[in-house]
Amino acid sequence: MTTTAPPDQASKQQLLEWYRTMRTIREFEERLHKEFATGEIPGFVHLYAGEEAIATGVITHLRLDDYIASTHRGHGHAIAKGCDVRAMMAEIYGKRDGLCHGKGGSMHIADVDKGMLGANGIVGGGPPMICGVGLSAKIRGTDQVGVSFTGDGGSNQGTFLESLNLAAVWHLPCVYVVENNGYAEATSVKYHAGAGTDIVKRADGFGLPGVVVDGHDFFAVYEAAGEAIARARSGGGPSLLECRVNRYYGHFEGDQQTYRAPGEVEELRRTRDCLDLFTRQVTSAGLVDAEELRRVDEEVARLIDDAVADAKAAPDPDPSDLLTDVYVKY
Amino acid sequence: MTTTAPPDQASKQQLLEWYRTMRTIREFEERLHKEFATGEIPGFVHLYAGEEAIATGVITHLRLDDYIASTHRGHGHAIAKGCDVRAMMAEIYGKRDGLCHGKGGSMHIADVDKGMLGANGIVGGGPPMICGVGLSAKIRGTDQVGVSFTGDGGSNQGTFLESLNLAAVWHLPCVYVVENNGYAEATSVKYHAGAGTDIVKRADGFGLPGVVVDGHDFFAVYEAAGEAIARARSGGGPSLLECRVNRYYGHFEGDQQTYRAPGEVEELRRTRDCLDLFTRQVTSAGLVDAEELRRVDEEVARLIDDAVADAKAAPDPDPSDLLTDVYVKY
Amino acid sequence: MARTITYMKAINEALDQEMSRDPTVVVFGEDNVGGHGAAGEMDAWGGVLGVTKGLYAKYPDRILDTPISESAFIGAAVGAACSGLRPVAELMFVDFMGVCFDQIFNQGAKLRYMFGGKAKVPMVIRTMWGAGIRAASQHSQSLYSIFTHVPGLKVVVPSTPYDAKGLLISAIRDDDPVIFFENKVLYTIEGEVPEESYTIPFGEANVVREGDDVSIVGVGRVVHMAQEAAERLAADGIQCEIVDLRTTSPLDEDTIYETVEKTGRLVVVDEDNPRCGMAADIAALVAQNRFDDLRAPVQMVTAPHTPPPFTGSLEDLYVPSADKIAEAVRKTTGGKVRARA
Amino acid sequence: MARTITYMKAINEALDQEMSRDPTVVVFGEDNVGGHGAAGEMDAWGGVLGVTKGLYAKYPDRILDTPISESAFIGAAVGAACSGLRPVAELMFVDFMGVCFDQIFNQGAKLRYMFGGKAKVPMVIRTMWGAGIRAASQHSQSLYSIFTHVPGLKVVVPSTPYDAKGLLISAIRDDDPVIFFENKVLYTIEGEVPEESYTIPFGEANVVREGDDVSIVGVGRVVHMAQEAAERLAADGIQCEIVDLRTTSPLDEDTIYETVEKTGRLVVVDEDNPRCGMAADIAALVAQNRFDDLRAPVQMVTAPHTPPPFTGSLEDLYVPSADKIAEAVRKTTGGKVRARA
Ligand SMILES: Cc1ncc(C[n+]2csc(CCOP(=O)(O)OP(=O)(O)O)c2C)c(N)n1
Ligand SMILES: Cc1ncc(C[n+]2csc(CCOP(=O)(O)OP(=O)(O)O)c2C)c(N)n1
Ligand SMILES: [Mg+2]
Ligand SMILES: [Mg+2]
Repeated sequence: MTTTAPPDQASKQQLLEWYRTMRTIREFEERLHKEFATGEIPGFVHLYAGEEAIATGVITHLRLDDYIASTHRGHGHAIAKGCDVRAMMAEIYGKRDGLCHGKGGSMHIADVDKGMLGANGIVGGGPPMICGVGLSAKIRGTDQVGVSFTGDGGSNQGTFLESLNLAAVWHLPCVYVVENNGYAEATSVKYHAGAGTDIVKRADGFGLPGVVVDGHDFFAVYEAAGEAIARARSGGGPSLLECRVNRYYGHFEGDQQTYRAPGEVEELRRTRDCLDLFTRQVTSAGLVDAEELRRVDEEVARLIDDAVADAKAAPDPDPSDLLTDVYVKY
Repeated sequence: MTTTAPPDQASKQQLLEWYRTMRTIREFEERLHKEFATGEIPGFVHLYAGEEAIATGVITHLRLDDYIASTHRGHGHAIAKGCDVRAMMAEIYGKRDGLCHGKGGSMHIADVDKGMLGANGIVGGGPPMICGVGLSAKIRGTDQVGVSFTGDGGSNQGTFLESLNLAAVWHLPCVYVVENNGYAEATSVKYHAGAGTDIVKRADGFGLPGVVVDGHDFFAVYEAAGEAIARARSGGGPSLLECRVNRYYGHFEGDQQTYRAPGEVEELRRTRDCLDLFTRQVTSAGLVDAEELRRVDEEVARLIDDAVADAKAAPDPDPSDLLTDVYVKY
Repeated sequence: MARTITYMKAINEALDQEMSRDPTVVVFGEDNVGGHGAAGEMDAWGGVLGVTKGLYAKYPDRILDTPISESAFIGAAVGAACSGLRPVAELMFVDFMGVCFDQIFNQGAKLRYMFGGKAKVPMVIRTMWGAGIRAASQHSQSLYSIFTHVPGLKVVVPSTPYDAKGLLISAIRDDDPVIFFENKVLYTIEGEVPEESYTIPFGEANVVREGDDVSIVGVGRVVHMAQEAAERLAADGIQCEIVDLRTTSPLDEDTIYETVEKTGRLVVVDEDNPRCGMAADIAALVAQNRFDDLRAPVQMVTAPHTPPPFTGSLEDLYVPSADKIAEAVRKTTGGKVRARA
Repeated sequence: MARTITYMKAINEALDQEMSRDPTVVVFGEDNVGGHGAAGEMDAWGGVLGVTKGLYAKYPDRILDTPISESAFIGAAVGAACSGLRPVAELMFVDFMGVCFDQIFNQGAKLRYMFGGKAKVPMVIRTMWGAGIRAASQHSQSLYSIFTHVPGLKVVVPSTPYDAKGLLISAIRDDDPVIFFENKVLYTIEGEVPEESYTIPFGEANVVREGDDVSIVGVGRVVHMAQEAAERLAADGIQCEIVDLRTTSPLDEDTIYETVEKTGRLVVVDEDNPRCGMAADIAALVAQNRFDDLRAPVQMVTAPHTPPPFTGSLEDLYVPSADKIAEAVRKTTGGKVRARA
């Protein structure tokens, strides 16, 4: 299949940064998959491995003061938005030094100061909040943008559909990204979406422009997201961006995935991997050489090693933390 | 504008029945408008006057064992589905002989035995229930059909949008009628619907066939609804039918309607009245003569007079009724 | 300078004064303006009963109308509150909470805790509650008990024009999510209200009548019924003390305990349904924490375990009344009495 | 013939037996089957934790998977129940009620009353509740207090495999809407369960332990904690009577009053949050209706007024425990005691 070429204006440093972000997400998730198997990680963990090009290609267009609302599968979005990787790991381990002091965990990983309004335990929980972010920018007269991430399954939740309409009615600076990875838990999008796999069609019913891109192709996502976010930032209103992608692991850790064809994932990893594709594109075009990428891989591996080691060593929250931060004042 | 001709196979008796239903609804509503002004009618009352061709043209295709779910503006749907007009009037007056023994009122007028699952105080409350009706027919292997009515404003409620998708996914024998009367309370559909006035566009996003018809033209509604309901009954799945129409009175009784242009309603009554149009069509085609229609008018007027007189004379519910019928058994 | 205005006007004035004081205060809901996209007048409604009327003329950019999409716009209030605004969203009738409760109880109420204190959600949801206008089962509920149950929310239930204005201004300035309950029957009552803006702190009950014999505790409309009952009982020599909680979360437990210590007898009045409701909440706290001060069984006067009925004759039986309150008070004084500890 | 099976298996068996007995029983929810439209196996999940596993092979047409559209499919249960089916819909986690509560509390619960008795809504909503698996704030709540508050709903909270099967069969045969709460921590506990189908009536509490000194009342997981506490206290000579309510609506007030008449001391244990919760509900009823039998202040042991925290060390502090229950029991016996009336 045809892929999108790197933009001419992209500097080598920029290319390496994108690669580093995708690699960091991949390494973070691959490592969590291993660690989860040891039973040391509490709760539900949903891995983003395979979908890195979306979070990276979209969020690279955002500023620190822009906001995103994520899903239960939120590690990738958080890393791309600049959340501290060590604090994220400590949070997933439920430790005091965690990004949320151990009170949120993987499903609520967040850092509002970084513009990350949180992973969400409720499918469809994020899109309405992004309408609020857009409203805030509009009322305060800033050019901030809000980006919501929703899965193919989440696109059946009324909260998501209502948000598309409200964003259109209020002409908000928002982008609704649909990460269509083909499954909602153990159910295929071919079953759960009335119009088949074309989630993008729903945008038209609410007057939003919508496009579909290959979510494995970083530069395709980068280009389409760039247009949508620029449009929103310049007062052009909301739009929908559907990214077709695949997840490498189960719905959550522990999912045996018997609903997938034997070898389905292996095949995808071999033929549709966003990091491989990115590597081929930038090296064959002579923009970066493999050696430089390998150095990034090593740095990222060390970072994740340290993050895991620190997380395991970190102390639990203090018992008194149970009762704090329910209210600002009560 | 072009109008649809009466179907060839329609007998005179049939034409008179349709006329009688529309006239009964009109008379019922016009009379309620007068009586409400006297202060004798409790609660919120939303009148259907002007929209009669929709309820009549759609529901005439239904059997006693088919189901409808209505809206806050439900008198017309109830009358068309065969609810007892006197009991309806008594209900709206809050009397013991009322259709719901005075416990429901205008906003909850219902008769499940007649397949009327109720007006609804919640915008978007009905469509999900109609998915259930369709599921029930499918599981029990009957050819029953469920029809949901929703307003233009209600088409922004997530419950309605989710229902379209669920009906498509389960391939249910359901029809979703959108009564687009241009307003949600005091707000125009031009403002509250992201894609402008084309609610029908939303059907496509969920894989439902959708059509738009002139809701003042009984025969246009009759024809389109006939196709949609026949499709559903024969296993062809769900569809959406948008009817463009106008309401003659305020959102509810008491609404001064200052949001409408001066003379807007008078103009509509003069040029877009469904009863006038129906009369012109059937008389000019020589299918019914004006005299016969006038006789129906008189009979209907008497019926409504009696209904109002009986309702006023009827006793209040017994105080003990306050605590009954919360459960079948508790 | 105080003058006499309605409960509705007091709310409108609070919104007006806070919008003029703070440019980050934004108001939205269904037809809070009215007339958008239509050929007639703008601000045609100013809210379904006119509470927000006139704000559009002064703040055309900061009062917005919404589609009938409560999940989206209540959620928008949460997102806006996290990103620099102080939104005041209107849930027209609290009975509609069922279509948007997730954004209120799982998002707005929990973000701060889940994020380890790293979020602030200064939003207000104004909503209409209560029976009395024959609006039937889906437009007449109380439901504040459900919101009071939810950690992370603050719940305000004013009973007078004075309280409505002061508590709404406090709600808008508060940094936590506040559900502001406006009683539809009280909209038209009048009372003394200062023109200038003022705040009433949360968690401070108002002792609206002092008395030594029996304590009556409640919120909202029933406070007025309690006063009527107290007048009558006074004629029979029974002196009631009436505590208007003003906010159910936070709850002013101290004032409740003080009045029970004083009278030894408690009647809790609540327009909400009885199971897991406010009446039970107060009665239970006293049974646990001031048991030895109680000289008679606690009495609860609430709506029955049924939906609100439509017709007037039944609806009037549904809500508490001065008669029912007086009867409950007499029960506590007639009941077995033991000497004070 | 009884044998030992898990709470999860007991629920699966109840569904299986009712589906085979009654062709109008239909089961649906998200991934109750799993595998639809995919290239791999069908019945790949049988529910997120496998509760409905195996039903698809036996009843392929009567167990359906749904899109993630709770309002639509819970509402579909209401409509189906009004038109000839006995639907058993699954709300995966009760924490998700916020996106579909309207169909439950305004539609399903109220239709019969609003329609003057002319509707019957025989639906069951199965849902998972409770803390204990580090699922954090939006997957660990109890919330049965909110459903108990709603007139028109019946609320079932089984604590054992035996009760789970018998109560679920009763729920499916019941003609009113029933919310069936399945505790996620109890899924794996085992107990004696008859193979043949049987029913357990609603509104009949189970006295799981007899004792003269203190009454402990609760539902669900805390019943097991109460038993552990009672064992320890017995060693110290304090005999506890434990009442498992089984259903919170209808509520077996008689059994609660009988045990309080017998012991004069009450500890109410509740995993739900404290404000307007079940613990308060029971404590208040006793304070009003058995005040003179009480020999000490009622004690309530509940979760705190906070969302459930994620990490294990905090979550373990969040829920009630045998220790907290034992401490509360000691408070009631240590408390000021007056001679029985
Ligand atoms: C309101 C709600 N319903 C159901 C769930 C359970 N659930 C969590 S993730 C998920 C599937 C989501 O699928 P999709 O949106 O495609 O995201 P993906 O997991 O594929 O990234 C479901 C059903 C939930 N968390 N919230
Ligand atoms: C969930 C919910 N939100 C808001 C309302 C208040 N309300 C009642 S009718 C109505 C407007 C409905 O407009 P539309 O759907 O176009 O129906 P119409 O009145 O025009 O027939 C609104 C906002 C409600 N009853 N329920
Ligand atoms: Mg997916
Ligand atoms: Mg309309």
